[in-house]
Amino acid sequence: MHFGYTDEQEQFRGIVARFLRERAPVSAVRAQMASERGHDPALWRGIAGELGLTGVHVPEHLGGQGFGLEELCIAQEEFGRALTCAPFFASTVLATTALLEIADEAEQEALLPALVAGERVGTLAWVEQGGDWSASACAMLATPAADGVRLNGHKHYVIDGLAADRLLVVARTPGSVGNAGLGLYAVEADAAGLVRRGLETIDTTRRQAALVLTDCPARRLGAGRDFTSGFARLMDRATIALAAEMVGGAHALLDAAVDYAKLRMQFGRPIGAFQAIKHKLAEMLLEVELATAAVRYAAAAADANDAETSLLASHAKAMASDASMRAAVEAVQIHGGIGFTWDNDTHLWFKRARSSAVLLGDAALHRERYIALTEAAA
Amino acid sequence: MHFGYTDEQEQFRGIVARFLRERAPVSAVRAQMASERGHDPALWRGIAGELGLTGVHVPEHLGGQGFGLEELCIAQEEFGRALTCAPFFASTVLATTALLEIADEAEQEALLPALVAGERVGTLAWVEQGGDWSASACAMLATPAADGVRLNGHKHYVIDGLAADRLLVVARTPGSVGNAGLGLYAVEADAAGLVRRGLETIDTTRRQAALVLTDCPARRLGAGRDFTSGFARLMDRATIALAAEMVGGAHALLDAAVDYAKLRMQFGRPIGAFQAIKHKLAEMLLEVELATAAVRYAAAAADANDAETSLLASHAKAMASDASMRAAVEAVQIHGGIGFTWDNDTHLWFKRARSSAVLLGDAALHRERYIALTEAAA
Amino acid sequence: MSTPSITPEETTVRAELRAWLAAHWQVDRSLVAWRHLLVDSGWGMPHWPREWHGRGLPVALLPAIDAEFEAVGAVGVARIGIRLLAAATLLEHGSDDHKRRFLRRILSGEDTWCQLFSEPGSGSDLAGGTTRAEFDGTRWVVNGQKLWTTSAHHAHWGLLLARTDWDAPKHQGLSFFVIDMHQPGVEVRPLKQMNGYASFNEVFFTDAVVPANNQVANTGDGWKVAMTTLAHERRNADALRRWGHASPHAGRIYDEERAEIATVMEPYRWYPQRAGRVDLALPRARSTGRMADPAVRQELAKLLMLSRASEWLAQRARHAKQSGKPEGPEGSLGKLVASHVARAAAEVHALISGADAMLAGADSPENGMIAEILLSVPATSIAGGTDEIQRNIIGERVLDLPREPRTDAGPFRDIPRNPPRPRG
Amino acid sequence: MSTPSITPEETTVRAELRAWLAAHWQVDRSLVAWRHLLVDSGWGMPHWPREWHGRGLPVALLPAIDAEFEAVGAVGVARIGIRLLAAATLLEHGSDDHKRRFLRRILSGEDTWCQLFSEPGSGSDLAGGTTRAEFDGTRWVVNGQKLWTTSAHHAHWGLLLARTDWDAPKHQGLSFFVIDMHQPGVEVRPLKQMNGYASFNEVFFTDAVVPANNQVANTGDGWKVAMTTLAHERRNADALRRWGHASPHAGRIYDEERAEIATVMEPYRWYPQRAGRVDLALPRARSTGRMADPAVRQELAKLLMLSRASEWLAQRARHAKQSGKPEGPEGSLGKLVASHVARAAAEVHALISGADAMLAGADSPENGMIAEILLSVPATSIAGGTDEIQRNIIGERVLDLPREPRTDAGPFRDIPRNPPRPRG
Repeated sequence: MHFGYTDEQEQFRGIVARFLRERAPVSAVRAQMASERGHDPALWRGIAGELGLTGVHVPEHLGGQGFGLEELCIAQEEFGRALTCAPFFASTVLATTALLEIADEAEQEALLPALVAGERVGTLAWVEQGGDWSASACAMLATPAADGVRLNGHKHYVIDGLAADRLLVVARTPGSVGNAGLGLYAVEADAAGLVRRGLETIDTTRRQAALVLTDCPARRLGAGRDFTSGFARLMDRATIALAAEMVGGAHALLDAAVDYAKLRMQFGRPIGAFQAIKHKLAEMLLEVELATAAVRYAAAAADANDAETSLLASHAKAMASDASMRAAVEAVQIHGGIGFTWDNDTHLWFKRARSSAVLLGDAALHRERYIALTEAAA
Repeated sequence: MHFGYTDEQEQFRGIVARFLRERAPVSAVRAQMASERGHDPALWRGIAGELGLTGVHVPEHLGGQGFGLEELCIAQEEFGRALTCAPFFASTVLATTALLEIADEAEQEALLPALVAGERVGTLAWVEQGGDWSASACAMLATPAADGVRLNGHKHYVIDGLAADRLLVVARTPGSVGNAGLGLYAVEADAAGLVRRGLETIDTTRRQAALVLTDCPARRLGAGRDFTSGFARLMDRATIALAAEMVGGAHALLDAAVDYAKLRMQFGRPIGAFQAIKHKLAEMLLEVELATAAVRYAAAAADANDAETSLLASHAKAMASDASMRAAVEAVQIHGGIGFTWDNDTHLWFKRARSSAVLLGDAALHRERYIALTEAAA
Repeated sequence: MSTPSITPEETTVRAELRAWLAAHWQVDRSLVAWRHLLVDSGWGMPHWPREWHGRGLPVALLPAIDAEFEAVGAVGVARIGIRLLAAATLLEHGSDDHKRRFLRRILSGEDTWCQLFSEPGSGSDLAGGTTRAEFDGTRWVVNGQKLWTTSAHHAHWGLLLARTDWDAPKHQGLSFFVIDMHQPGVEVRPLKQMNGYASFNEVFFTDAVVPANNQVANTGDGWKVAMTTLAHERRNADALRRWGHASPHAGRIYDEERAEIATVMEPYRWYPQRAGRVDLALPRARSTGRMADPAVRQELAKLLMLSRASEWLAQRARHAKQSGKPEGPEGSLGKLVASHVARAAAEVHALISGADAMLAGADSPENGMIAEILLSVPATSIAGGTDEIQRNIIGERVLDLPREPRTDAGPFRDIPRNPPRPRG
Repeated sequence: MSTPSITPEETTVRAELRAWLAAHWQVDRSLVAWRHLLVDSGWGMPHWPREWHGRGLPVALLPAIDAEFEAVGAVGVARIGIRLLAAATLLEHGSDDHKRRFLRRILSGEDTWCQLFSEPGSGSDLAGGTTRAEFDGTRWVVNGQKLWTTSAHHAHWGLLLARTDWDAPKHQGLSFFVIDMHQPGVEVRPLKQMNGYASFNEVFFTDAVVPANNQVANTGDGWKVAMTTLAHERRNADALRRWGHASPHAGRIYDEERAEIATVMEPYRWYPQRAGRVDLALPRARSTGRMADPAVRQELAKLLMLSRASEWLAQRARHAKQSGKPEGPEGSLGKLVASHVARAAAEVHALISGADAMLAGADSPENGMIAEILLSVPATSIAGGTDEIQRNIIGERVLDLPREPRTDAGPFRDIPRNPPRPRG
């Protein structure tokens, strides 16, 4: 296994980066984060239709491009770098991967094309208030009904939960505990008994919602497959993809800080000529590059179905959380008072970093998981 | 409670500092650390006889000076600063305080004067191999015999265990567990069944020994007092006094690094004119001053029998461990290659810092204890 | 430490004041009218000189005097905001004319002030400002921009540091002015921060005018005067803590004082959050159940220890000062340690809050307080001197380490500097 | 990534070498005699030019050639120690006379070398050396002191950087020499380190002599030549890792090689400990039962993650290089991250060992290994360029940040510098 990019992968990255530079500059980010919907449907159509990113890791027979997590992570790095307001993480990373890893083949054939085409926006609702990221903590009940299943319960921190019109919900059969009885359920956006409420978030470039489901009709997916292992694979891949987005954001913060340090004059010289700033930036670079290496290695491992994938996912997320928060805090610091103003862009990436650092589990959680998996492998 | 020093206390500090500067400069430290005994009896007589430091916190009716832990800590700070090779921590801090806190009054009257006079060197042997610092982990057995008690077991990491001729040993009655059945026992240096072996230590300025006791005659001390609470008070005070010594050492390391940074020229200027060095020293100063404040507050609290004393002891030790290791690591770094040589003095303090950081429990242990005590107080 | 004993002077002064208050203090007076009485009597600023609204009493008597005011619930002169910085600066460097025109209305609360030092191009390098004041023969004409100006939108007067000589070395080309903020050439705009608040302002000067008699000290002495203002800034933070809380009493004068405090304190509303709210960490770790996580316990212990030790450091500094000993390094360390505490607190709050750390407002812990902490904390290590500047100060002034080579000597005109910020 | 296919050239070369080895390789030959054969044949350094003991083959063929040597167990030329630094320097900057005189005996292992660059007064500032070489009309006379000289006590020759012009700027006043270490004016003393080892030496020159024909390149070009030597230092570390292990085979030539390796590797014995021995952390956490402590688990995870990620970073650098892509920032980051790893490893070892971290030697964990880690680790962030210098390099060369103002321009004579170190 190697994890240097091929020329083709670098070309792919270049295409995504150029597209986002042209179509989703920071002015567009600011417009979308203040908008009702939180993202621009035209941009989303471009991401799906022109670039085909919404199907990058989907097999060709399901309408995708047939690439792997490595390519998905390249896209994620660029989305993180550009801080793109789009439901890519919710729909492509979470919902699409969930269908790939958990749903039956027929369900995939039925549900994936609309997501891949960008015609529908999916999301995954598994975590509930309090924020235990494991599926086993799920309390949402799935009760059999005459015409399928009824769901009852709450979901929280649902990424793009208002923008999504294809909801995948994790629920459990009555009386089940732990990993037993868990399943993935499809809920229509207009289903009776579904109440969605937007949550106020510190990162307004990525929306979240709370869901309340009351006797809400739903359809079980992947009844023929093992939910637990599929969900674990999904979470590993989503975690790596999130970490990729985070290191992309960290690179953007670092680049902005370096650029500013070269331009900003104090005491008759650019502040980057002071060791206090220069050495801080050197350490930021090191930390960001280490996290990037961890993310890329994890993505390559996942594509190779390496037995260490779960451990490497925790590795990537823990390092990406620390590196991106460090980059965010220090980028504001290097910008000084200007960096604390609303008009300066640094805070947009700072807020994403702050939020992503805890999304899917914070660094301490993933460090503990890393050691637990190390022990389990011994 | 306040913890700024009075003029009298500052004068006391000045006397101790001047004495050590004159009588125990670093050349003497180097001589003693290479010597058989590990300390200079003439210096010890001076510490005891001329300065009376061996009785600083001992009540006047027991031959001491009747001061408190604050004054003991002033002495400890100066011993740490000078890196004095003397059995002060073993004999005065550990053994003398043990007698004060645990022994009965008659035993104190019998045993303390020789320690206070510096005629005998005491030490406390409580911890056993593996290094659980709590008395409750003690496995040494005390079995009743016709003429007193026989001890059987091992002790480890016994500070100045070879130089001491008054050994205070913690042991338990057969069948007891936890804190029950524990007691303090006096063992003569020439007791039958006592085998002492010097341990090789990274810090050669403070010796340690391992003891093996086989049917070794001993005498129970403090039978009329509660061992558990007395031992807890002893440990709190010893921990604070050790932390005092550590911040003294940290100040010495910081001062040496500052002096060197002013003198050492590279690239046409003193290295202290580079922000990399200047800012590192500023952070070292901050950390050392914070730890010093914590130590002094804890000492004042202990003298006031404040209910928070145990918590504050952990506070002092955790901060002193981190601050002195940081000061040690960075002092070597600032000295560069020279700081890594044997001829440069920095490594002497580095080794003491490294060793003291784990003695009586490392920073992580004391942080956990701090939170546990915070919880218990709630 | 022994408690200082009560001096005969204190007894006399207390008696005199008690009598005066008994004769004059009335709850239903207007706040301004009462304060004019205080100014006339000298009891408002009793340590100020007799010729300038004071009684020339020693500072050591102030606690006793405050106690007498408190005893009857009497309101004092206006003391919060930038006004006492202005008063201190004018007392030290102003002409008699300045003192006559400005001091009384500062104390009465009728005038509010702001400080116009920082600029977009000169933050850490405060002496590198490029706002220019040019003398046209009768008055000074000011052009440029200032930043981080608290309460500029309320202020009647501003303390202005402006460049009057571009050929002098940078510290010597500055002059100091009192500028009327209510004039067409002065535009004040709120400056929104990353935490959503707009506690500061940008101030733009376009041919704004300062009459010649509003210049403080001589041309070229501006930096020296500004240093006086800055030296009082820390005391001002103390004043905010001490006098920034409204009295709970009923009555006209209290109502008016409450309104004044509410206005002045508005920009400082999020300051406790930027300091990290260490006080919330332990209760939240308990109430969320996160206290059971050993990783949380370690980080929480580090935070609590750091925070308490920093208080003790400050106490030691105060104790040394009170004992008349030379202040140790503790004073200079306070600002830097506050940054460490704030950053650590934000990390601990995020660790405790977990997924909830993503949320804000009413959906989030402590009704948005945690989110506010997470988004306000970067201010601590920047505002009032960055951590980097503090480490320089500690290194050079406390540890006496050699200075870096200067790259900003010589005529200001020739020093490389930032281009002007476009006016958006 | 596709595996490169075998080229026809490789097949030819392999066949040729295989035949040559079959004809010449004998286990009972003397090491030196065998190496002279290698030198004569060009198979010892096949990528060197034909005129200098090589065969002018591409570097890409070296793995195949090494494989042929390994297949028959044949010993190669002398490759460890400072000698290949000397060879690379002389190949690039030496005269034909130098190459004639020195290269063969470097490869045969008959001569050993040392590097005389660092001085007590110039560590980070290597170009600030004050060891002087003065030309007396026929030869250079050297006075001064060098430090951190590995294997100086064995060396026949030294690569010497010395100041020959005190009025030139500091980088332009240095010249480069090959000095005979076995002469009365050269005194070598072991330099004991804080970890108890004496792996380096101090070298004192008192009117030591260098014949004119031992000067390398022109007077004043010494810094340029030294840069070539330093550029090969990293490769040298790789050579030590690769060739520093003795063959297990029996036979005269192997015995002689084992003796050579033992001598050369002696100073490097504690290097794994100074790097922190991350490999021991997990097994020790398990065997001590400390794995149950959540605080240990957190710190252990940080360490293992940091260490593995740093390996991946190095792999990425190698991969980029192999793919002919411009090397990214990874290369320059390697040294700095190694320091972080080493420091973190030492802290984790102390955390795991608890009270046992106080002990050393046979009384202590892993028979003294942990103590050695704790006392050797400071070397990592100093030797070969301090962390501070690395951050400067990363900041300036990778991030392209502006340089600091220089305080060491102009004639070397006038630059403030350290006083000479008294000879103890």
